[in-house]
Amino acid sequence: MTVEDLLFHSFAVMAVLSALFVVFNRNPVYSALFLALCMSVLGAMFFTLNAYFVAVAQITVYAGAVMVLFVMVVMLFDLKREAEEILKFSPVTLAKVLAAALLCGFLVGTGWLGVTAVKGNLALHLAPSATAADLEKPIDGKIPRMEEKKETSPDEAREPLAKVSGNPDEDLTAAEEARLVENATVPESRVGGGLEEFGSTVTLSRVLFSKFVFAFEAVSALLLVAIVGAVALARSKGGTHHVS
Amino acid sequence: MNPDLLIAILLLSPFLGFLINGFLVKYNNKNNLRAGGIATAAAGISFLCALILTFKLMTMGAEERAIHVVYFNWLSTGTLNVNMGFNVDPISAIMILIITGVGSLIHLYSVGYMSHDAHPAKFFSYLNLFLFNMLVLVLGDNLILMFVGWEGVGLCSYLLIGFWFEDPEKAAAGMKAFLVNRIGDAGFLLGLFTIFVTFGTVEFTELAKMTFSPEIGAWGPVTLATACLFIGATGKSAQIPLYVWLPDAMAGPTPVSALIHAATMVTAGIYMIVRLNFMFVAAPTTMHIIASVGAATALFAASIGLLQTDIKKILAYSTVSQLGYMFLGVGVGAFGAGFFHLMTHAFFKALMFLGAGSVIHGMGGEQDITRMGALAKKMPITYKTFLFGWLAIIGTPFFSGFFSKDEILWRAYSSPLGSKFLWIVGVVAAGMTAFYMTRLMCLTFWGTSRVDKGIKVHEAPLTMTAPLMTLAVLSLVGGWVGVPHIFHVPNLLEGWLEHMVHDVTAEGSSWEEWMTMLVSVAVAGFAAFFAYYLYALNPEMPKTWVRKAKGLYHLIYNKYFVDEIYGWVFVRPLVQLSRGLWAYLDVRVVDRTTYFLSDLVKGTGAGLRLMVNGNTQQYALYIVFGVLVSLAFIFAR
Amino acid sequence: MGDGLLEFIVNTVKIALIFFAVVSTVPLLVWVERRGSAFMQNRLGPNRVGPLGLLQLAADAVKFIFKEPFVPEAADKALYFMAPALCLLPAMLTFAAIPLSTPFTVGGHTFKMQVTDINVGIVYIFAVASLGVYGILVAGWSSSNKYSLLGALRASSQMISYEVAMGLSIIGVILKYKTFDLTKMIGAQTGPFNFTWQGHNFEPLSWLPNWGIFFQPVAFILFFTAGFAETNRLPFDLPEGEAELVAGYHTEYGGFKFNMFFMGEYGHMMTSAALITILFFGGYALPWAGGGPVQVQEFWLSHSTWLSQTLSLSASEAASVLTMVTHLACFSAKMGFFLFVYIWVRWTLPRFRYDQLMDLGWKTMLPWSLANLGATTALMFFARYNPL
Amino acid sequence: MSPELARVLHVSLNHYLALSAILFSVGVLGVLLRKNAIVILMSIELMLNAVNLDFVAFAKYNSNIDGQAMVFFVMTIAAAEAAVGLAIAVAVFKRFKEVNISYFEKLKG
Repeated sequence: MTVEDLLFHSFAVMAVLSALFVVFNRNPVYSALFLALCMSVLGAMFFTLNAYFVAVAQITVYAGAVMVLFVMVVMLFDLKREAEEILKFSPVTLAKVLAAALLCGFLVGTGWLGVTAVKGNLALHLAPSATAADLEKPIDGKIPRMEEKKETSPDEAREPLAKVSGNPDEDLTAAEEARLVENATVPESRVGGGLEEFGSTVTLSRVLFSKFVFAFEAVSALLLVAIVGAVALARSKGGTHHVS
Repeated sequence: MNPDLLIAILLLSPFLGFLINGFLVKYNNKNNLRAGGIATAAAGISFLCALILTFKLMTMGAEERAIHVVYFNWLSTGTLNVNMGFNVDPISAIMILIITGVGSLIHLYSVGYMSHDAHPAKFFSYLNLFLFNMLVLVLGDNLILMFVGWEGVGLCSYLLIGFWFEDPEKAAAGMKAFLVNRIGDAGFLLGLFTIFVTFGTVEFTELAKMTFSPEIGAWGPVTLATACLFIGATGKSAQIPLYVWLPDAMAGPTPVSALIHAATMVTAGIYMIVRLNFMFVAAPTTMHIIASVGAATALFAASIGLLQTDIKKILAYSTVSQLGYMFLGVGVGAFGAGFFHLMTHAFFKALMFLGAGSVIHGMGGEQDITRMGALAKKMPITYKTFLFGWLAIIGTPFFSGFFSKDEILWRAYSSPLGSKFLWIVGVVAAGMTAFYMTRLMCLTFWGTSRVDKGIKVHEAPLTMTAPLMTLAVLSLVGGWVGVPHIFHVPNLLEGWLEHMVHDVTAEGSSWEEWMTMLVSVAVAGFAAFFAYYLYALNPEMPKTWVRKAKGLYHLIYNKYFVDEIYGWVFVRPLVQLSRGLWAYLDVRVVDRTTYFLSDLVKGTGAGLRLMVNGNTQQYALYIVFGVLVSLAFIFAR
Repeated sequence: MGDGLLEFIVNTVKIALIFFAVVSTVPLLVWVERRGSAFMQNRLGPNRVGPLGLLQLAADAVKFIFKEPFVPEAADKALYFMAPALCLLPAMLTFAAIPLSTPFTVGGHTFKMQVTDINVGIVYIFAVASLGVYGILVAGWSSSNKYSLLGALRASSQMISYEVAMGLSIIGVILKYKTFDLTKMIGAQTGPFNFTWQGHNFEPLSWLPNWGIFFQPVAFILFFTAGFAETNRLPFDLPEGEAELVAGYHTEYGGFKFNMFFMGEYGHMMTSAALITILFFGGYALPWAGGGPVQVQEFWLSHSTWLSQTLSLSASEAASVLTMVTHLACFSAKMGFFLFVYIWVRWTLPRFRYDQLMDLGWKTMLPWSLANLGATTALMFFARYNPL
Repeated sequence: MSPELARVLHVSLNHYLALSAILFSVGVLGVLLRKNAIVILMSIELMLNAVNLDFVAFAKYNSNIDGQAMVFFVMTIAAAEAAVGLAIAVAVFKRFKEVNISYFEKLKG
């Protein structure tokens, strides 16, 4: 139980709670505010994931702009507390709740098993979770593949690649090179903790303006279109201030 | 100028003319001079290109006389690989000269002829389209492309025959032509398939490279292919049994009859056979069939022609019989001769059609020769030019028709594929030709005038007479390129074609050739004089004869009731059968099945419609269900 | 773990310090504002309580605390109480990222004069500042008073509009320094005025400090102006334009809650002043100090024996401490100046009309910032690549 | 604490995935249950955020920066979607003085 874990769990609890409030609070204003809170918490979580710029962008764009928009709209409409129950009992409601619950279960399940099912995924062995504390422990076969993964010391971790082809070291470095070339990450990023340079704005922007430059442009065009569309939709005949 | 550009212009200028007149149809209909000018210019341009190309060919050595251009790969599926390629060689060179040359003359003529018509632009656009398709037909370097042109000219002929479609008869005539042609085209396609399956290619040059050993027996692949192709030819070139459409095709405007149904399109069959001569010589059976069909058609059509009274009908039947001659020629392995006759016939028959056209024009639409007579004074130019045509077709020595016809007859007599019998048939047909042509002359230009008082006969304008004169000259000198050897002057045409066509060498001494020539000339001369005696000197005699032999007269006058027979044997049963199918099979089985299916679909839709009730959140729920199912699938694996 | 614990404690202390620093600067500023305004308007201002009326601040504080905390009947209680905190929080958080001075070392431990050294500092500040809108919106809405709501909407829309221009103007500066890190920015502004063109370094006016304002004058003007709008101060204090809306979004607030809004506003003011200092005026770096902090460190190394003896520190540690103090003083001086400018402007310029405000924001400042951005990009491009 | 608990609590990629899964499902629930169009939009934003979390987590644990790049695109799309969605909501509000999702049934063809 390290500081990171503590942070994660507290953040997680906050995020989930605020999300639940968003959905189950009958007052739209509260929903919006809680959503802003949830987003900010996620932004903080991004900081712990070394995604500094993304985190900041998350807070600026979502919490700072989008949600403000929501809040303003809600306040302008002056939407009061909704009269009808959110969870009034009916078969349809039941079906909806069940569906959502099932979805959650499935997603979590696929999350736990699916990740480990990914073949040749170096990340599993690089994950900082493989600390000595866990390595001593005996394994109960709860989630076998996870356990395997946890057992492997960094050297064994190379095995999957080694299996693929001959000499582990060379191949690993080769794969390394390949990954670095296409991901513009720096070698330290391999070693669990030392992600200082990784996720820095430079690397991010490099990839954003080289590999994804077309997507970038396309999205900007989309944004423009959305703005024009929004204005066209929202304004009423007699100018923007006249309410028909 | 490099050849591929030339050929492109040659092909595309008529097409462009078609587009212009086609898109500006409303605008150009008001002014037939504009429309005609555009069309004629287009034709003229491509004629110039044709001339240049021919000169290019002449400058080349005799062996490699061919310009082959490939623009792009048109379609390639599996082993079939068709290029958009065009091939100018001696054969197609002559063809394009005829097509564009005679074509542009006829365009010029039409400017005058259609002056009173309401839709000149439509007419000229069709005419240009026809030129384009015909050029594609003759220039295409493979069978597929040729077939495209083949269909294209069929379409244009349909459109032009039914040009005055307000008159149901004419529309029907167009349809008849189209349908009859379809039968032939089916044969053509079968032949095409056979060739492709057998030799794996449809390129003429590829096929020419192969060596064909003459096939004995009926059902060798080559025989089959050539036979099928010949069926196509009978359709397009109006041979027995598919000739019936051509006489009706005279419903179209006269220039059309001249261009399409005398000079160019109907000769497509001959052209195709000449083009593939190397293959046809390898199939003796087919050659026999062709020769006999040709001879039979020549005789049969000529005999019908004897008693027709519609000037265009007479010319139509004469065309059929002349085409029969050509087939007789190629049938006995005299491809050169057949092709030669094609050329000369193009000249004089076009001339005569145009002359007839100007007569009709002058007579204000009158076509019955029994209502004419003594027009020589009224329209001198037409008369003089028509005279040239007459002399040429009856085979007056040193006129174009004389050389080509006698070449064919001599080959029919002498070639190993031919026989005395075929020759006799040919001679008799020649005699008949002479007879009915002279009859036409007598009743139209000579004798006493039987013209109604109301009709104001006038000579045609210059735009119409100029082409007449040009063609008159051509039908005189046109034959001098193929003078037989016995005159000891070089036979230019033979030399021009020698590397392209492989004639079956005729054996026979020169006195035999003199003899045949004299015989045919004598027969023709006698027949002509007889006709002149009957119809010019004492016109009462034919009537008495008709009274004597009524049955025969009616039989021939009604064209041996061929159309009626076809109607009874093929058309009616077909109509009955299809009516029965409609009444029982279609209504009872097909319709019910489809109704059932549609009801099924409707019912399901009505059921599912309840799901789509506009409640967006329910839609979202469906999405979630979908996701769940797919996740479950992943999970289960 | 020992280190971890120490770090934890140190950070806590830092946070507390910064908070109290800001909070306790506010009364001082208030005093300056009142005295300054009086001075400008040629009157005396508060001068009874204590010397120069300084104790007036304490009196105000007491008054604020002991006022009766009333709540409007129709108000949404929870949000009504949350709003002031929401308003104060971002101000504090932004201030947490500002490097006040060079780090110093005591007992082998190095302490940064900054709560957290975020390597995207400037962007972080913007992000957090953009959260300031919530406080105002919530305050305006929760107190269920139409003037409050109108004020809140005005405030938020105004802040959003000016954030755009502000951010764009900053981008030019970021391009110049090629970093988001405020400390690095300050480092880039040390030494005399110089620039690199086509690989050659030029130093035309060696007596000028190497400050951002000389490279980005337009950006400075834009940022400075936008700063007023961001802090809702005159001439852009439309949200609390007492003429039309009683007091804007905090009409219904009294006592300490109002005070918190007040602090929030001043906190914003201090942050923007600090930012101006850092971005355009070399931050804590002493001007004309040659190589900047390093130079100062060397100077103190030779002049810090007295301190090292009194506190029994190693020479280098003492030097670092003194360096820190020097730079802190320098920073405070610069920042103080800009705070004064804020007050000065408030008592000098009249208030805008709302449409004028929006026009200024969207039709004047946005285009100018865009133009500035384009020009900067072009200049930097040609500074590096020779098109010829 | 017991070693199992320690291991389960020890943060790894899976934890992030689980968290984002939960958030996502909550968003779905909101979309399914709420009648207020604006709140539904909020729920959609929530789902998008869950996805963002996934992206960033993957980016870190695969040490592949592309994930973070993706987040930007998601954000942009989310912003555009919010703008248009709210505009529609405004239009609906002007018409019905309420933004109940059931009014969208009127769009049914």
